[in-house]
Amino acid sequence: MIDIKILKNLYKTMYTIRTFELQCIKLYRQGEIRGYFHPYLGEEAIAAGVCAALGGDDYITSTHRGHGHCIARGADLDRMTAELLGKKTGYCRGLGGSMHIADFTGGNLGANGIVGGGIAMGVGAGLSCKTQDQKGISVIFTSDGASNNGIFMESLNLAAIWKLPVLLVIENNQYAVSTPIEDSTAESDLYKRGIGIGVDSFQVDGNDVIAVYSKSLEAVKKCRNGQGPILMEAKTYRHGGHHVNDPGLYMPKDRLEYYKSRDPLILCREYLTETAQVKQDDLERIQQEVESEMDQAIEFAAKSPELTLDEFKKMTEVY
Amino acid sequence: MIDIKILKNLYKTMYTIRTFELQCIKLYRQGEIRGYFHPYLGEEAIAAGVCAALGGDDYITSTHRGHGHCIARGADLDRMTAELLGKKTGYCRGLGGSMHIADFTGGNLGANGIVGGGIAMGVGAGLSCKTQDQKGISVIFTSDGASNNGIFMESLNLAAIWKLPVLLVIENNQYAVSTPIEDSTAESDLYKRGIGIGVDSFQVDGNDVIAVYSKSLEAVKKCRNGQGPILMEAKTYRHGGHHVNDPGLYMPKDRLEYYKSRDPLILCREYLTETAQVKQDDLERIQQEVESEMDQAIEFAAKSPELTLDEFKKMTEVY
Amino acid sequence: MPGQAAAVQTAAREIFYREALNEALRQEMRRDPSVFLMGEGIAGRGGSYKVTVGLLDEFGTKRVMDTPIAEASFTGVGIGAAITGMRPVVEILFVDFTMLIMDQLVNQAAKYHFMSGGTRSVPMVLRTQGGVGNGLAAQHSQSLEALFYHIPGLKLVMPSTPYDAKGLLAGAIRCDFPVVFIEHKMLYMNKGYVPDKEYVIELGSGDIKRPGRDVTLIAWSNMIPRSLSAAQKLAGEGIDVEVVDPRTLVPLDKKLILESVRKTERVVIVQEAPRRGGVASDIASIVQEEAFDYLDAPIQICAGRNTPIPFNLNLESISIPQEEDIVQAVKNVFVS
Amino acid sequence: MPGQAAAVQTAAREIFYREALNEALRQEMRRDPSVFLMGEGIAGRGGSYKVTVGLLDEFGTKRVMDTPIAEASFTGVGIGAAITGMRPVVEILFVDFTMLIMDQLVNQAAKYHFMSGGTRSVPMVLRTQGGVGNGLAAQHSQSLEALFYHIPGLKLVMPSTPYDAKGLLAGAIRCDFPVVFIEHKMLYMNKGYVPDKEYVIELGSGDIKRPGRDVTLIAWSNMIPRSLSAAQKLAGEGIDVEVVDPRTLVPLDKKLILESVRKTERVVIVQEAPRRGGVASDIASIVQEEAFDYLDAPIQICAGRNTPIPFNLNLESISIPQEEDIVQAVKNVFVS
Ligand SMILES: Cc1ncc(C[n+]2csc(CCOP(=O)(O)OP(=O)(O)O)c2C)c(N)n1
Ligand SMILES: Cc1ncc(C[n+]2csc(CCOP(=O)(O)OP(=O)(O)O)c2C)c(N)n1
Ligand SMILES: [Mg+2]
Ligand SMILES: [Mg+2]
Repeated sequence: MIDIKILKNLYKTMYTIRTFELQCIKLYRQGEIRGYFHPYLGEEAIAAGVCAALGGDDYITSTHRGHGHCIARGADLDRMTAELLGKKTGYCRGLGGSMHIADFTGGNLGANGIVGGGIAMGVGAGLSCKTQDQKGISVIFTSDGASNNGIFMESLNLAAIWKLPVLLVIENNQYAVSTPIEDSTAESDLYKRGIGIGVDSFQVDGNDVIAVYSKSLEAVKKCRNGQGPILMEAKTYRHGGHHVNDPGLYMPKDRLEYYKSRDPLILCREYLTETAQVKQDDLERIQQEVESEMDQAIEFAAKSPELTLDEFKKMTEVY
Repeated sequence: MIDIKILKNLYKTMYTIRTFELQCIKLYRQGEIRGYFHPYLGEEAIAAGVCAALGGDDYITSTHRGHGHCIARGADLDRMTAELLGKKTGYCRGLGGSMHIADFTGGNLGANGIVGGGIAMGVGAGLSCKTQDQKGISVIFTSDGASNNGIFMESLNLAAIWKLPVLLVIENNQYAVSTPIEDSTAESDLYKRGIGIGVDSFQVDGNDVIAVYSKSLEAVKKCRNGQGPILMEAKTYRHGGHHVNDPGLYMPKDRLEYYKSRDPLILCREYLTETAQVKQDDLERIQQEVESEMDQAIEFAAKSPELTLDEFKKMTEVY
Repeated sequence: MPGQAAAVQTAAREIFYREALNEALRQEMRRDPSVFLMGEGIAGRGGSYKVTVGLLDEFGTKRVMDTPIAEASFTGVGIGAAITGMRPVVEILFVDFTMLIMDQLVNQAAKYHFMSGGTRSVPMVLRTQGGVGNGLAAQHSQSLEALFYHIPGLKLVMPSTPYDAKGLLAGAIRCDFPVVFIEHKMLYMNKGYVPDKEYVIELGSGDIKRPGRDVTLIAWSNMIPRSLSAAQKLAGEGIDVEVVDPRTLVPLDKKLILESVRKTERVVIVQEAPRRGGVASDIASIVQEEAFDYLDAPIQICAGRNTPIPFNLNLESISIPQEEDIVQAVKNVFVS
Repeated sequence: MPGQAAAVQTAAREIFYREALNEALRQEMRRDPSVFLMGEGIAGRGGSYKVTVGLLDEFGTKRVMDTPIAEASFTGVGIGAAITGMRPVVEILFVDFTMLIMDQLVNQAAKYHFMSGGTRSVPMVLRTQGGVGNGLAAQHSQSLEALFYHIPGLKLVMPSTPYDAKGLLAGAIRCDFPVVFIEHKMLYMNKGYVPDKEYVIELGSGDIKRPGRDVTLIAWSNMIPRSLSAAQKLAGEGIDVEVVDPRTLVPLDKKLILESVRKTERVVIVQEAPRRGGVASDIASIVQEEAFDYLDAPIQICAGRNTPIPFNLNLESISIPQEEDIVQAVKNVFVS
């Protein structure tokens, strides 16, 4: 049985991601946030479960759907929100935005606007860990869509031949924008791709944070013991369209309903209250904490200045 | 039992490749042929066996080690030799050379200087066959080294989801220049990569032309029946260094000896004389035929003119 | 000259740039059964910018194909299909992602005709979309035409109006060589006159978007509407700007450009892409080489900054030429 | 100025360009344990052009790594390693193959510092090799520097001599930004003076390879030796050519170039790459913009043809500037 503090933290992380996304979507609709915004709604269990198994020396690389990973690695909501608003106090001083958010304190090397763009980079972080005898491992978050891009197999093969401490996580939400996985693969169990090149590979229920966490613990341990790389496919489903402006009408209603009934937050709450005997009150306290943190973050971000033209010029002189 | 005429032709094709390579290597050493030259020596059974299973409407794409494929698709030695000598009468008017030789009469869309460069193109030819209701299929020759490049898995996946009439042949000679396959893969049975993405995949002894031919017949039939794509891994070994100027000293002597003892021409000759009861004389007649054809080709090529500057300018105006 | 015809008839049928592209695709697909489309989300969804809407219904899944996120390979598939008798129009969602297909474009498509001794060519159109707009940040805002421009064997088209978009896309599809066709994300919703009927603009013919006497302003893609506004403003200040739109950068209508330069004797080139190593520099180098004695002042290049594009909207807008920058650049050629 | 120092001491220790590169790698690997090498066949085999010979023995497999043929991913690995504290020197066998890594270079490495708000950078060197030589044909003979030149965030170095090769490679390795370092296949066996001792040439400093009064000739990489021969020939005909080698194209030593131009008032730029959209055009655009009033004649660009490189040796050689073409180009600036 998992420690109760850990369980609560898993819930808190997921609730934070949920809250952050919902609040920021509001800001987006108000025109405060611009550009692309790909919500992590419905997939929270993956980032939360995987990152709970990590330590402070570990690296992650993230995707275009990266807010969840960033939060799960302990990012400061103030600076995240500020980044989404394009402010100087943001993680990237407002130059990156949602698709490029990075948080080096959390070992988060960044979201990526290129599907599959962070995979090789993550293998490189794993190489640093191994050859510089750093203590960490490298976790690469990636997606079903990215697994069809050449860089996926290339990179995993490099990690395999060099036996790097790398955990590659496919967030298989079964869609690339509107293209269902059945149209982009002939074998939709994506972990099998790892087996074909000699990588220890498995699948997990990506809506079940307890399962993700437990499997991640094992995988991370193996990576630390030099038994990496490992490929983990987490099956899940988006709670809506591809990005904020996509109504996602192509998603069959019944499947969406099914997955919403298996909302990772609901499943976790059930587990916490029923199996782990956590009190409803405790959970509500967590939720309130998160909500007020988020309110503060929005205030902080709104009040923050933008990078000035002079500062911008100074920073970019070097190019 | 395979028809005796086919058997003899298999031998003839292999002997032609062998002869062409040996004669052209001489020309290379005399300084008549320049640029890169990657001999197909030791791998003749693959091109010969696969192409014997093809028909006139079929396409192939080839590699940097492409003379064998070109010959096995029935290319004219005159024009091949002329191309290697950079002459106007060559298949590419002397502009392509060894690494870019193409022969459209033989459905050969070309050798390629980029490792893996012809794979996607070959899938495209397969797409033409399917959507234009052409009768052909597309055979892609590729290599162990290319299978580590992203384009390999990307392309095979496309062929798989679109169910294209594509036969992808990996010529696994266990080296990429000096890098042994053990250093570039964690799973050196490369056909398993196909299984991971839902492609019908198998391995064959690439030095046994009878085996290659038989397996190819089946695979080609499946492709024609809409059961493609198919991945065939043919294991083999080079008879020398990577290119003409590479002594290949890194190749362990005993392994090289082993593979030379299994020289595809020797194995085939044994099969022909012992199992198929072909007379030694018949084989010798074939060899003489080939040799005189090659002598003529060299003469033709040597006598041929080069493209003039004016012709060159005229052709390239369009760029 | 089609551009002038267009100007006359602006009162007539006006449609969006994206609709004009759609019409061109439909026109060519009806005409020639070997034309087909490939790309991400272009079939049922009709494409991220709605350019391919309705084509699946008319032409079916064999001719309007959705692809996985596998840009390099599906571009290569297009090349192979083109060599074997088809006319693919391959869509890459953002020009930024063409960086994934450079080997296929540069080493395969561009060189195929040449390497095969002129025997076969690759009649493929690579449709893509670029430029700055709405905070899409560094990996979704680039203007990368200079990279294609430099590669012998590629044609390069960048239409600025709905009229040109339709005619040039048809021209690109009929071209026997690989064409990189770059649309601009901020132009899709621009409206303009487009004839209902079939027409084709041949690659290599530029267009005078605004005749003028005092200075030749060369621009393309989304810098055309911006330059036209600047020209209007300058007209109020007594400077009569001739706005030349090459429309296709390869082949480049040098004749049109040089004629204008010989008339005005002053040149401004406006480019959204970063200044360093852009197409503007090359056009400048041609003009100074071929019309040196006509030039009264140095050619002014008004271009994007040498930085990636920032997410922040204010900084984004100062990263590329705005109307006032263009006005200033034009004034500069009269100062020196 | 190191180039002049070099000229004085040519009698001293002479080594090959490829050996000079090897010395730089060894020097930097000894100095800084975070420097490591990756590439195809660079370890045991010592690289296709023997640049990395002996380094495996001294530094072991952790620091001299052979890779599969997986250019995009191992470049990405280099980027990730660079961000997390290492200094990778990644080798791509031919610049032609960099087309496979453009996404990693352009969208990741070049933009990382910027997109992270200046927080982290990518101190990686991408060593590669380009240019025409010995019939390697269209996919192994390109000069693609213009593509990197245009991308903000990349540095670009193209040494022409053994002396520069050593100093600049050391400078590139110490640079905190991604550097594309392009060697030339025909220079590896050139010999020249190279000090035994450690030295570093900072990126951004050009070099006068031959002082002269009459005309400024700007060239780089393998066009330097060829231009120097041409200059010598021209000296016999009374034309005193100043040969300026920027050595690094980004950053570009504009000051050195403009000083020379203001002195000679005539400019020839020699480039092996195709004429259209090359770096020469950009340098010309800068010169005409910043030294317009000094120019007595149009800037002459002597460049490669706008075609892929043919296999046939005679056609290969007419595809890029030869000594006589350079001589002619210089004479042209005195005619008009
Ligand atoms: C290389 C590349 N191609 C296309 C895109 C456009 N795009 C952005 S997200 C997306 C779908 C991604 O699907 P998937 O990889 O499964 O991730 P998900 O959005 O489902 O999390 C696409 C096609 C891109 N950003 N990068
Ligand atoms: C993309 C690319 N990378 C590197 C090379 C240089 N190169 C030419 S052949 C070769 C080895 C190829 O090995 P393999 O793919 O197994 O084919 P083989 O030579 O064994 O037939 C290499 C690395 C290339 N031509 N293209
Ligand atoms: Mg998905
Ligand atoms: Mg091999």
